[in-house]
Amino acid sequence: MDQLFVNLKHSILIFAGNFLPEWAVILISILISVTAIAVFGPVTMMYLTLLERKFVGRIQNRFGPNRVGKWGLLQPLADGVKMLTKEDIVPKGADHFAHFLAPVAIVIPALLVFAVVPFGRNMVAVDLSIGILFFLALSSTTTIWIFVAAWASRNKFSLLGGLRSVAQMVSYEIPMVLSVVPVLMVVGSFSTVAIVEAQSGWNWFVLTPWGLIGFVLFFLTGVAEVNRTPFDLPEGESEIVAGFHTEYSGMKFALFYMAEFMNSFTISAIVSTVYLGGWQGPWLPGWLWLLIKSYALILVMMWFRGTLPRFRVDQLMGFAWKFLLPLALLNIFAAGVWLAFARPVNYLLSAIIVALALFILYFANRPDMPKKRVYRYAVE
Amino acid sequence: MFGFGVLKGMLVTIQNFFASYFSKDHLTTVQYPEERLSAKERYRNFPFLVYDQAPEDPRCVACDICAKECPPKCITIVRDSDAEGKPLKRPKSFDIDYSICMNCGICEEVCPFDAIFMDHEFELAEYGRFEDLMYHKDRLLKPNDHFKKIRPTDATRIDAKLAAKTQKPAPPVGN
Amino acid sequence: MKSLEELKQNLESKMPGVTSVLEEGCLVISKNDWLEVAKFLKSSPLYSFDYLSSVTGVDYPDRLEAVYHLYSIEKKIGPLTVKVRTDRQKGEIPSVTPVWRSAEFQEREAFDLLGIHFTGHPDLRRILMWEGFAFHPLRKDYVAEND
Amino acid sequence: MTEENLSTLATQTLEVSLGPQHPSTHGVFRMNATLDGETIVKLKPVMGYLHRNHEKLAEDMTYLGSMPYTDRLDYICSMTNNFAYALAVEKLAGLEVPERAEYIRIIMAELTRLVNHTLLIGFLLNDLGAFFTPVLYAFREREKILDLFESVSGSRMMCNYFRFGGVKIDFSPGFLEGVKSIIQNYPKFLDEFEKLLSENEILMARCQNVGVLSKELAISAGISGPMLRASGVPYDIRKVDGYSIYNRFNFRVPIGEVGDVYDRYYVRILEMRESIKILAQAVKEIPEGPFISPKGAAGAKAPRTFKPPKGQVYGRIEAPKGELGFYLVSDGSPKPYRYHVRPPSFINLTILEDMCIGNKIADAIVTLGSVDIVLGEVDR
Repeated sequence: MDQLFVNLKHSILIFAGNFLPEWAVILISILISVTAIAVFGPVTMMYLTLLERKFVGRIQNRFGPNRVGKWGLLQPLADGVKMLTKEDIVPKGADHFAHFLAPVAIVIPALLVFAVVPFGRNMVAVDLSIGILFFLALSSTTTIWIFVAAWASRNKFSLLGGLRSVAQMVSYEIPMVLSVVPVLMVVGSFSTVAIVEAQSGWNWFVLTPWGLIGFVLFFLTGVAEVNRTPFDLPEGESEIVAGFHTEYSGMKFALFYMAEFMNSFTISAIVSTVYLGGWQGPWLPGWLWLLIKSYALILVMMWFRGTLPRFRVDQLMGFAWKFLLPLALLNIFAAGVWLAFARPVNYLLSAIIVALALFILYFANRPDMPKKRVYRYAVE
Repeated sequence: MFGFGVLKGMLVTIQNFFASYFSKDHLTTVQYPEERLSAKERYRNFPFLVYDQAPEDPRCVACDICAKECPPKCITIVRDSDAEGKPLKRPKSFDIDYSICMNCGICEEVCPFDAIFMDHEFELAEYGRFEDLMYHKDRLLKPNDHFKKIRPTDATRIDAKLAAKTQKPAPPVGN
Repeated sequence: MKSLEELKQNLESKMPGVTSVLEEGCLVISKNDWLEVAKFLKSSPLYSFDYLSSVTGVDYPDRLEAVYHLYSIEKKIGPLTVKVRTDRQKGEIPSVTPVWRSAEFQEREAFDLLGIHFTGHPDLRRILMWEGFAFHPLRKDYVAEND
Repeated sequence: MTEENLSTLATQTLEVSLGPQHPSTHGVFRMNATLDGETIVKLKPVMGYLHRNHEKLAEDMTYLGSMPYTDRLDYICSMTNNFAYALAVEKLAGLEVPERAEYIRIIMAELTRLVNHTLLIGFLLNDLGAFFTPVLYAFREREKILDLFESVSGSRMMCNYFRFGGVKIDFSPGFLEGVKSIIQNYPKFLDEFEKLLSENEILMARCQNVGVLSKELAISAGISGPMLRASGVPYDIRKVDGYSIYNRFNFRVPIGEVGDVYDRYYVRILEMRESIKILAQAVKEIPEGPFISPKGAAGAKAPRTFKPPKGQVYGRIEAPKGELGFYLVSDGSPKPYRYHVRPPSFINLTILEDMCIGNKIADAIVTLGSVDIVLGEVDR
């Protein structure tokens, strides 16, 4: 079961091999991987939208969509048709080329990152030796296209949204990179496959003290990278109408929507690869383990969406620079200590360092934390 | 800054998530066309005219009080008159413009002859706003047992009152 | 309310030039010394009417009238109704927005719907109707054009 | 960059109209904001989009004819609008109200206060960015109360239930049990709501010290209701005027200190708990007896014959949004000569600009949410 898809592809290649030349077989193998991702990407996106609407619906004590198809399963198709047939309005003063380019260009990094995700044992599209670097570099390009979209649609609200997204991405990029550094130090290689192999047999990185903090950091900054609640300022619906994609409708809006959901899937897949041991796991096949872990993380993102209000711009920045960044640096130090000492002592030492770091940062940020208040009643 | 308050809040939402599968109070959606909520007895939607035996002689005597008292002025009545032009105690035409009526129930209150009541019918979508929603007398008239079906307590009280009135001889006013 | 008459005496004793008339429970003040009376009512330690609850414009056949309802929060004194009258054509009443900030929107509404010009109001514009509307709809002689 | 050479940068302010079509202006309301980056420099509220000239209509109708129109003033609390209008006309005409009717009115008014405050907090969280979850919890609880209103008055929101001298009709069977179950279950819901919101750090950070309103400015600007009490002024018209039979109930008046958005939010939660106390006492002590005085019943049966004596009256009550007053001038005819409504949310907007200047655009939306305006009442 574990190597199901690998054997499938292998048999196809053998079958194609006996009547096609060598180079054609290689081409077909690449094509199979590419079509697998090109199909898997949008399908996950469609069914993530449905999962989100059903999950948040149930949180709010109501059914999610259940009219189209048995439990609303055909709802994504209906949304797709709606998006295709909706009129695609371009504002008069907009810069037509940039307005058209932004949604198209934002989907490219979202799809490219799938190449690096190790879905199962030797089921990774391209085993890059710089996998994580590739992922981090691509995920920071989305900022450019969000700003291009905001600038091109010549609308004050989207301009505000675009500027917010630039500020947010810049200040969350650094803690994100720094929170992955401990794993790279321990594993010694950027390749995602190597990272997962290093976590074989239950010593997932999340079970180490520095790994826990690194996991929380990487996940939070990942949520900020994807502009989801509580960091969804670029498209703050209640403040700036719909942020950078105010002036988009029809298929262009669907592309933004697709990019957001594919990014949130890849972020959770990479987080589970780096910290939760990728396809490592007892009994079930590898690729199933990765799907379970990343869907669990996506459900946490949706759980955030159903509960938390939004940050304000300055609080968002303050949280990144004054809390996440120093914590990430201290976490690297803790990982270093963990590496330097022998087995039982290093867990203790790095745990102490991490606890100390949290303690210091908590009290350092104490002044601008909101205080609880006591209310009194009027005396007649 | 992320303290326990946020986690407590998330605990509440996840509890609601699981509660929605078990307790009825946590999943209050009614699937409208398939399941329907039963209308409460005093629910009032648009008015309708009541007739006892035949639609030709409704209880309404065209006294025009409800038309005068209606705040948005959406009732227009024309009194009927027999062959040689003597006015009769019967409306020739009784129009209520459902697109203006705000179902406030004042016509039901002020009607001295218990002729007009508020209905429970709410699926009244039409294509034309002006001609289709202007209800004429024929569409307004409904039998008394429809009134008994939707509002039993008021119906019994009014029927008793009317029955008592018919026992003692009706005042000799021309009819 | 202690009593209106006593307030009237207090008023006349403090400000000799003021002529005020008591009319079915309201204090009628002439419009040119209404601003001083307002300042007195707010600042006097005896009454300290610091809460202007409502300003209403009323259109009578022979005059336009602005009715003020004043309360005192510290002394929990009940409504003092003050009426200020002006003629219907060129209705001018000194605005009390500098004394009580709550009059700002309500005076703008009285101007918008009844056409009472409040001199000294920081920003006297129409508040409910659109700028180009040339009539004052709440006047008795206003006939709505059936557009 | 010290202050001086900052000024060499020629910055331009952005004129944004948070216009009538905006997701969180609680109706058709517009704020012309001049922004310097994200902070607000100038903010001019523009209203009148929903102006129906309710006061001109009332001059052409009998006194009872305007009662259904008062439902449409503040369309969330129709019962308290009726209450204020009925009180004013009873004062004008000198009508007596029987005991049972007084208790019915108190129960309806306090139930409406619960509906209004719950809904407001839900929509305030919507402005903060929580994706509809608090609003839907609020709607779930509000439905129970609206079902009670429908079973008594015939309509959920447009109740038209009060008459001069009492109420239109007595309780329907099973109404008191419904109120008792509300009294029993509502505190549990409020605890759940507080657990979700009150200690939520993001909400505290977003709401504390935002839109601060000083005590003196609140009094001079004629602010009334929870906004006034949140600024520390112990002024509740139910206690000050003691209208109807509020003196028989013991309940406390919560006050805040700072007068910011968080105080307004928390004062409303405490007020709801006090309303439940009043409901409990009212349901226990409600006597049997007539629900309308004979004179009032005759007036309701034939509104044309109801002619209050010549004169004028100003009646006010503590509506959930603040002091709702009616100024009526009667010339002895069945139609009022002048009918003026003193709307709390219209006057509470006077100092919206003072509270928003210097804050961010997100705070302006939250401050507007905490002022609790309903456009039906603002524009009349």
